[in-house]
Amino acid sequence: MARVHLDDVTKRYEDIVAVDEMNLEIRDGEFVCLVGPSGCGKSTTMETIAGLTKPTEGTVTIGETDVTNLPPKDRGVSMVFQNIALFPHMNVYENISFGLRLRKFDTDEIDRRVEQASDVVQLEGMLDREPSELSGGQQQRVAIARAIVRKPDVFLMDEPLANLDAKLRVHMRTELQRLHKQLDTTIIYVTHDQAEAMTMSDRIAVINAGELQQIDPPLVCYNEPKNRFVAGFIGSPSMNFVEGNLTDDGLTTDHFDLEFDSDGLEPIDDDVTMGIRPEDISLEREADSATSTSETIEARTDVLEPMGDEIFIYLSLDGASSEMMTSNEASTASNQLLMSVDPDTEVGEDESVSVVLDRSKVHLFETASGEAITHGIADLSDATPTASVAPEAESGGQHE
Amino acid sequence: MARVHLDDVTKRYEDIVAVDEMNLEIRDGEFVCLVGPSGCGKSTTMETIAGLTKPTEGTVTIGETDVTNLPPKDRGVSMVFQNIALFPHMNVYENISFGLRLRKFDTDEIDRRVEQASDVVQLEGMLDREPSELSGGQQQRVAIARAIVRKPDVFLMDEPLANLDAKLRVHMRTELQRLHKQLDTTIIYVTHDQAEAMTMSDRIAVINAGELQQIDPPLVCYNEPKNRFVAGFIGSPSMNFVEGNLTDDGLTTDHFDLEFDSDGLEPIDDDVTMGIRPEDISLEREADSATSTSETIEARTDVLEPMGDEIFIYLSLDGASSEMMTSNEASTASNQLLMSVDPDTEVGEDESVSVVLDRSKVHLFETASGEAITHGIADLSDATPTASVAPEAESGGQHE
Amino acid sequence: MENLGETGFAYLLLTPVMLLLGTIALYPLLRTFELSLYQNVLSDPEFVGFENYVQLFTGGASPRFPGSTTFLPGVSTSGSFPFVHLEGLLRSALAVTLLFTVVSVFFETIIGFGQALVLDQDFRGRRWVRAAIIIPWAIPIVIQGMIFYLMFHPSAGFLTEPLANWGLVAADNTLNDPMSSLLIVTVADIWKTTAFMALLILAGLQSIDRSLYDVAKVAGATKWQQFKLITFPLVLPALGIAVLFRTIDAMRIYGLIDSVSGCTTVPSLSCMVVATFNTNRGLAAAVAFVTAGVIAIAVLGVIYQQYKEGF
Amino acid sequence: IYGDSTSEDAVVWGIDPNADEAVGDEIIDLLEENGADGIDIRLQPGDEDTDDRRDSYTNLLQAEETQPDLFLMDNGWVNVFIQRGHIANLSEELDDEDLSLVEDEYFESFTQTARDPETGDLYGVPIFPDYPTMQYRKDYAREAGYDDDDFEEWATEPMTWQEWAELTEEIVEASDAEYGLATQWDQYEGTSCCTWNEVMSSFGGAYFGGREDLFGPIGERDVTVDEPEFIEGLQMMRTFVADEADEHTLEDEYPLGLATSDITSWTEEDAREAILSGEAVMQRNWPYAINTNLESDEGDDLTVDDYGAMPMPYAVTEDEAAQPGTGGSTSALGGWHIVLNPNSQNKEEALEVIRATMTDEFNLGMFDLYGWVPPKPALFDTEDAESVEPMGNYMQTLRVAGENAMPRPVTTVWPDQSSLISEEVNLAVAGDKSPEDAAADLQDGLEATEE
Amino acid sequence: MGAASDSTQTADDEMGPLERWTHGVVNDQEKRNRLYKALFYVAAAFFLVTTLFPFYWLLVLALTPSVRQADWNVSIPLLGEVPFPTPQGFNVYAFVEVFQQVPFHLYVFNSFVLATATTVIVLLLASLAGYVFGRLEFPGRGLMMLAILAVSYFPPAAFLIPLYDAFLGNAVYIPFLDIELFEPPRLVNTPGSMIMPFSALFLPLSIFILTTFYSQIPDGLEDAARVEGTTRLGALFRVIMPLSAPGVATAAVLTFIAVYNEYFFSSIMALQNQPEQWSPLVGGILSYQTQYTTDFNLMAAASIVGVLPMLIIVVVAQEKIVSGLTDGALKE
Ligand SMILES: Nc1ncnc2c1ncn2[C@@H]1O[C@H](COP(=O)(O)OP(=O)(O)OP(=O)(O)O)[C@@H](O)[C@H]1O
Ligand SMILES: Nc1ncnc2c1ncn2[C@@H]1O[C@H](COP(=O)(O)OP(=O)(O)OP(=O)(O)O)[C@@H](O)[C@H]1O
Ligand SMILES: [Mg+2]
Ligand SMILES: [Mg+2]
Repeated sequence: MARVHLDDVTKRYEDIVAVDEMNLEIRDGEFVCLVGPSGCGKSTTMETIAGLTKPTEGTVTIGETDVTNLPPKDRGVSMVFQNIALFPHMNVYENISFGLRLRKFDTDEIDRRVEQASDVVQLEGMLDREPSELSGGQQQRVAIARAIVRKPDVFLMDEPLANLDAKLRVHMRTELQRLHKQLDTTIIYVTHDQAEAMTMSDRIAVINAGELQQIDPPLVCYNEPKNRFVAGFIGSPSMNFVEGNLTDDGLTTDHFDLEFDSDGLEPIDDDVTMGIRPEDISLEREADSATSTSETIEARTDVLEPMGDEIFIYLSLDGASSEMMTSNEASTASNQLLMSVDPDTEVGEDESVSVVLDRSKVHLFETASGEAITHGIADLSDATPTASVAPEAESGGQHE
Repeated sequence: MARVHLDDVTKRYEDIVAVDEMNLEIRDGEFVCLVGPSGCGKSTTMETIAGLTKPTEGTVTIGETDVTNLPPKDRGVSMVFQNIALFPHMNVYENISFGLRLRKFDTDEIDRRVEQASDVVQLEGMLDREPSELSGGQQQRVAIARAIVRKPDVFLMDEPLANLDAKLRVHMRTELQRLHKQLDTTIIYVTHDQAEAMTMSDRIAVINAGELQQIDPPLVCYNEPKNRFVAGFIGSPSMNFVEGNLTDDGLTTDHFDLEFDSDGLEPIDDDVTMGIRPEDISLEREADSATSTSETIEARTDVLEPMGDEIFIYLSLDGASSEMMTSNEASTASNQLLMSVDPDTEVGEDESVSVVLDRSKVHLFETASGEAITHGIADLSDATPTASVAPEAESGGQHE
Repeated sequence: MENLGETGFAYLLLTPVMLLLGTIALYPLLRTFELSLYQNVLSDPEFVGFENYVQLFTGGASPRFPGSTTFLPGVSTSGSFPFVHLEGLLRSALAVTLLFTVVSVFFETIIGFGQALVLDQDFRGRRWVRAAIIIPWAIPIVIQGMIFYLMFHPSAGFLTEPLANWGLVAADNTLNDPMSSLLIVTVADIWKTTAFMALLILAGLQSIDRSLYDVAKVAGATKWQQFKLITFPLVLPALGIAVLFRTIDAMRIYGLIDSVSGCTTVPSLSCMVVATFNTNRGLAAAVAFVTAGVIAIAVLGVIYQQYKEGF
Repeated sequence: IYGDSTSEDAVVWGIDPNADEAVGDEIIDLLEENGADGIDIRLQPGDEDTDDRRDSYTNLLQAEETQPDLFLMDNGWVNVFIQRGHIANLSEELDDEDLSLVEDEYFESFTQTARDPETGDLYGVPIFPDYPTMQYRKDYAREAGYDDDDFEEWATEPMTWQEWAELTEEIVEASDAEYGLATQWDQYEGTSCCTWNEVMSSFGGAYFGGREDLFGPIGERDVTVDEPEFIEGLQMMRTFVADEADEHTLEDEYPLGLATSDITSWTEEDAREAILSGEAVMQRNWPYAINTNLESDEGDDLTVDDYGAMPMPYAVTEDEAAQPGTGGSTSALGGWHIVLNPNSQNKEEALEVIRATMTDEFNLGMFDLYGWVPPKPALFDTEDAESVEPMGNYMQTLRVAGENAMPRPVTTVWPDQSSLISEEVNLAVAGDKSPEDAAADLQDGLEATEE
Repeated sequence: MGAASDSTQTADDEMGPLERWTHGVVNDQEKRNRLYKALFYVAAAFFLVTTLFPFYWLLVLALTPSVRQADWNVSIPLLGEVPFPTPQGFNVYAFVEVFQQVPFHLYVFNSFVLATATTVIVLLLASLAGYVFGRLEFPGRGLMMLAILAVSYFPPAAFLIPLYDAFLGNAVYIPFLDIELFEPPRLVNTPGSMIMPFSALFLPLSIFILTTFYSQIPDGLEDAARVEGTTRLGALFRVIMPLSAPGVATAAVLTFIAVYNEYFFSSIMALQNQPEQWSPLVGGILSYQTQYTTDFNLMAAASIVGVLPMLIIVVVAQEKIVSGLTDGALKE
């Protein structure tokens, strides 16, 4: 029930800038996920909002009040801490009811609320256990219950579900969403789980090295990442990147070319990086004719990783299967592509395959700055694709 | 480099049985993931192997030695703890090198190994920070580095990647796999991340309420779950379950029937539950003719959840969109199905659709015991499917 | 109140402490310091500046100390090695105080640590053992003094003879013999105040996060290594406090000496303060300040250690 | 909670704890019988250690406490309290009648210690003078063949130390006694003011060159400690204590081991009990010890027949004495006065109590009860005193002792000097230091205090 | 050394018994555990004997009617006469007599009031200071800690006279200037005149103890409490203090006992050794020692009686406070 606004917030620890001139406007009732690499400043941002850390510079506003100098208790926020931080000297009931008891709720109300909250997190019957007698996930659930029991204006949740199993996590997600709707609270949520960020949030804020990269609805971040960092960070497995040069006729890389009309694009120079998500690459033979497929690219399959509901295929563009190749690493090397296919697709390891890209899903970024140039080249192309591929170039391509 | 064998291990805390007659045989050099709901006894199992907890009953064998009464230090194991537990009075370097210093490695060797390990977890340049100056993810990485630096026979890792972002997690997975190959160690790994379990492990051990449910290679667990618990637990989003009755001609549910020859099946009674994964349901109009599709089922789309690389569609079988419907909950209600489709599929909310199931992916379980009866009814059916559906039955179906 | 900022908040919280210490400690100390600049305070006060201090260090004050005691040991230089000789060490308040402090604090630390380790274990009857180990600390000094005084009392005691046979104490006039008395006082002090150490160290031990031991065990630490690498460094702050305050306390020893043997036999610094109090109040005040100075120097090391640990 | 103390109206008298324990109730009775009836009198025992008692009285009076109303004060301290204005001027408080009684009837020299030296005003009324004697076990002496005739002679004729030592040795050998002499030789005031002072004087020695200079002026008198007579006295005492002869003992003149070496940590009560229990033949002690030992039902249930007293032995006569006014049998002059708290809320009653203490009946009664020697020469010499049981039997000895009393040299620096003296003297006798060194060190130390 | 007996004979043939035993200890976990156990019990027993022996001696003294005549030797076969005190007689009457002479209950009451009040004040103030020094960063921190510590450098006598003067009701002057500040009320013979100096003098120790312990509580817990709605002070009393229970209890016990045993100030501030003047228990005991210096059995009996309340506190309260609260300590 309150807008949260960070205005030019910077937090510096001696030599480290944990948060760097962050401007973040979170609307009343919004559900925003903060994502970003480990150590990028998410927790610090949360602490700044909660009032646990005074920003070195900048102001924090909650609702209409400048709370920069207000103590946490007067900010109307509740928080789930990344490190859980249960009070070891209180049992589960006391932990959950702590905030209510501070506010002198009457016992019946406290009991009712604690019961409700412990139902939500499925901790019934554990109310009189000590924290040391709980499993990791159970502890985390207590922490969540402690936060939700108070029904504040703003929820801050720092990886609240990290220790829960998939099933429970799904359940908790649902409950949090339900809570969000019921209470109409503003929720700021840190997660490393892409699915969580995608399904729960109204908007995702991507942070890198203390700087806000993009804040947009999940699908916008997914489909129209503002820069290469966001593109690579959102989506799992990660987007494939191939470096190349922009010509008037399209893109040239060491291993293949893409033709399109680059007139409308205005990169600072010709060095561009192409990005394509694994699911936007398909085997030529299975390609959906409806989508605007690109030129055919010849490659060899390297490792196959069956995931149950899909299979990851690691493609080597130069035909060489890199020594000591480990699956998840593939997408980071410039001469390799990762694609995902249906689980029943019949393909073996070390086979020659022809693949095509979905031209509407091809992203281009300035190599130097990482800024996005365009998302989708389908509309740029003047004609249907013609095969003009340069398969199996020598080795090369080790640009970094 | 050592086999780990739990023989009838039980661990009881006062009134709670944390581990219940666990028999677990982990082969030399194997990578096994323990998965299971929060509080099911995974951490306790790990502690029993490490020697931090004496089993109430049963024996633990590592290599050829009965280690039940051996102290942890003589078991040749190293462990990443779920609660991280860094030494607060040591900086990162000292934390990582702790085990080596105990063993009086010489300084050069220690330096070399610490550098190597900190490279693996990407902590370069943070070696002289204090734990309190690290972010949650950074702390976890220190904990991992502390474990891997020692190169023991058996690695125990209790949710080592829970606090890491997707990208780093992928990286760490790779590194752990590389380590596994290089050192040929036995790794026992607790995770809540399905992708982790699926991609990394040789076998997955599914635990529920202290009891081992199934231990098998990932795809076996995924495709041939031993019981309804495993079926529901493995895979995200979870498998859909619909209760019904087994007749001679197949399966009858409140909303649809499936025809097949049930002669060969031997359930204890006629109450069976059908299970089908979201990705094994497809729109009739898009169904791949190659797969053996089932009878058509009429349904209404309810909520659509675009995930970027796929869309989750919540189907309501009885046409009623349940009030306060929240997406992730759908798959648990018997009158609803969750399906996943390609992101470019054109389908709106609240539309009538016809869907088909992949008969080869239909699972049947005894409702009472949850035991699996069969996986795939394609081979059982005597003929090609004929539509004999009972679409839009009244309401009903609220069996639980 | 909380938006004062860290510094303002800190000073606000310290106000009551500072008020109390200001009135009850600082004010009297200033008055006493003033006193130390006078002589003949009781009969006919005369401002003499730092004369009292000068006399302390030049030996001029010794006649006003009880008996033959002095502040500094006598120093003589002679040809034989080591060329500088200290004389009358056991007559010197400074030397006796330092000697007593070093020996008693050393043994108290060692034994106290041992006791704390024992008490940190879980075993049946622990509460009784704990009570037994702590109870000497609960003994008033006058009783403690009496216990040891009577052990060596010529007519009531039983220890003089056997200990004299071992050459530990003088056989005759034991409690008037400086060496024997110092030994007895030291042992009595160790007996009593070891509990102080044990209690503080025990508290430190109990505050250690038990999961750290799990980590250490799996990392391969033996019991000794767990102690050296986890237990010891983590109780070090508590141990430091204990040693710091024991050192300070030991350097102010008075009551025990007074009740076991007497200030002329075992002349500690505090003894000199009390002994000159009713005769030479200015000198007493000066000795008090010098004592504080000596203590400040003596605990520098410990303070530095604590400072590094982050106080 | 302690607001309304019931003892507010009572007259409280701060008194010696041993006396209180032994005869506290009787003292009150005695006071009441002699004019203080109707007054609620309470005795408040102080520390046994007189120095501590003095310190606590100093605090009380400095704090202007209203109680105790009366104090029993050592003649050695009264002067200090007078100087500080801490005690009431009885010349103003008492009637002329009472004042002249003090003037006329009391031992004047003793009363003098209760007067302001400058104005001559009276601040305390003497309760009892105290003269130590050498007390001995007649029963043991009889075993050595001595009889009442001998005892009678000993009672008034001082012996030389040599004679006395031989005699004592003889008795020890003839009896169950373990050793001959019990005395006080701890490091405390009693050794410097009294026990050693007596021995030193009997050897013709003095701290500050004879009687004249006892009370100063400080700095203008000689310190006469490093002198042959002083050293010889120490050597004699050392000989008594030593087990074996060495260069510091005078084994040719005096027997070795006549005293127990324990005396180096003994004070009055230790010695008293030693003779009571039959360990020792002789003890040097104050008169109270006679009374207490004879009344005691502990130890060897002693009677007058078993217990004698003699004046302190001596080494040289007054004529031979090196320091003027010393030599011959010497008893340290002790004694106590009663003084009034100027802040007392019950002054009238308190003065009544003082008056009661001035009655002959009280003086004799206390002599009887506890051996407090009457402060009036008239009582001292009368039949009345001699008829008191058991103390009357020792009157002759006490008189001799009183005639040979030696005051302690109390000046403002005496406390410093006292502890120095007792330490050196104790160490010398205990054998921890040679008498020569002790005397030399003491000479230096005392000179430094005299500056 | 019977531990060696169950090791197999063949392998151990060349080794001496000690070597064999060491070998066993080094290699056999069970034996090692047994060794630890044994060492542990030896240590515990040693500590017990050494701490308790003086009390035994006290008891012997109290029960022996005539200490002076006692013979402390006992004969032990082989060793002959060994000096070891045993009660010579059994005079329980000493304990009765002690009570007849001194109103112990009043003294004990005084001591409890003084000790409790001081402990409460000290814990409160030291908690504030400990929080500030342990958990806040601010300029002047080190210096102020040193200043507080410096208070404890001075012999108590250095404080005595000015305080005594002031508590007598004499005017307080600015040092060196002779300017009269005000005239305080007369506090001698009241609890205030003792509690105030005790609090000031015992404060530094508690501040340092609590600083140490408070600084070790993870920030996260305080953060959690603050977000939940406490002020920083609220977090101090609700979270930090309970979590530092061992330290707080230790500070409390040390302060309480120190006050209970204090005599230097109380003997001056309670002008006479009377329970009505708030003289503490030590005063009561001391009145035995100082008044009747040779009644050893009475002295000993008085001491035992005086120690008993402490013993009860130590046994009951100590256990309750320290281990009762340590359940909350940072054990996982
Ligand atoms: N010390 C203890 N005392 C009592 N019960 C305990 C204790 N430790 C664990 N338990 C209980 O034992 C069960 C198993 O705990 P365990 O920590 O093994 O779970 P887990 O599988 O690791 O769960 P999670 O995924 O949440 O970490 C839980 O129900 C837990 O509450
Ligand atoms: N007290 C501190 N002192 C110094 N540096 C700190 C401190 N706290 C955090 N940092 C640093 O600030 C940066 C941001 O930390 P923060 O905890 O906000 O990261 P995060 O985004 O939450 O990371 P994670 O996902 O790993 O939890 C990190 O590099 C961290 O090392
Ligand atoms: Mg974080
Ligand atoms: Mg766990």
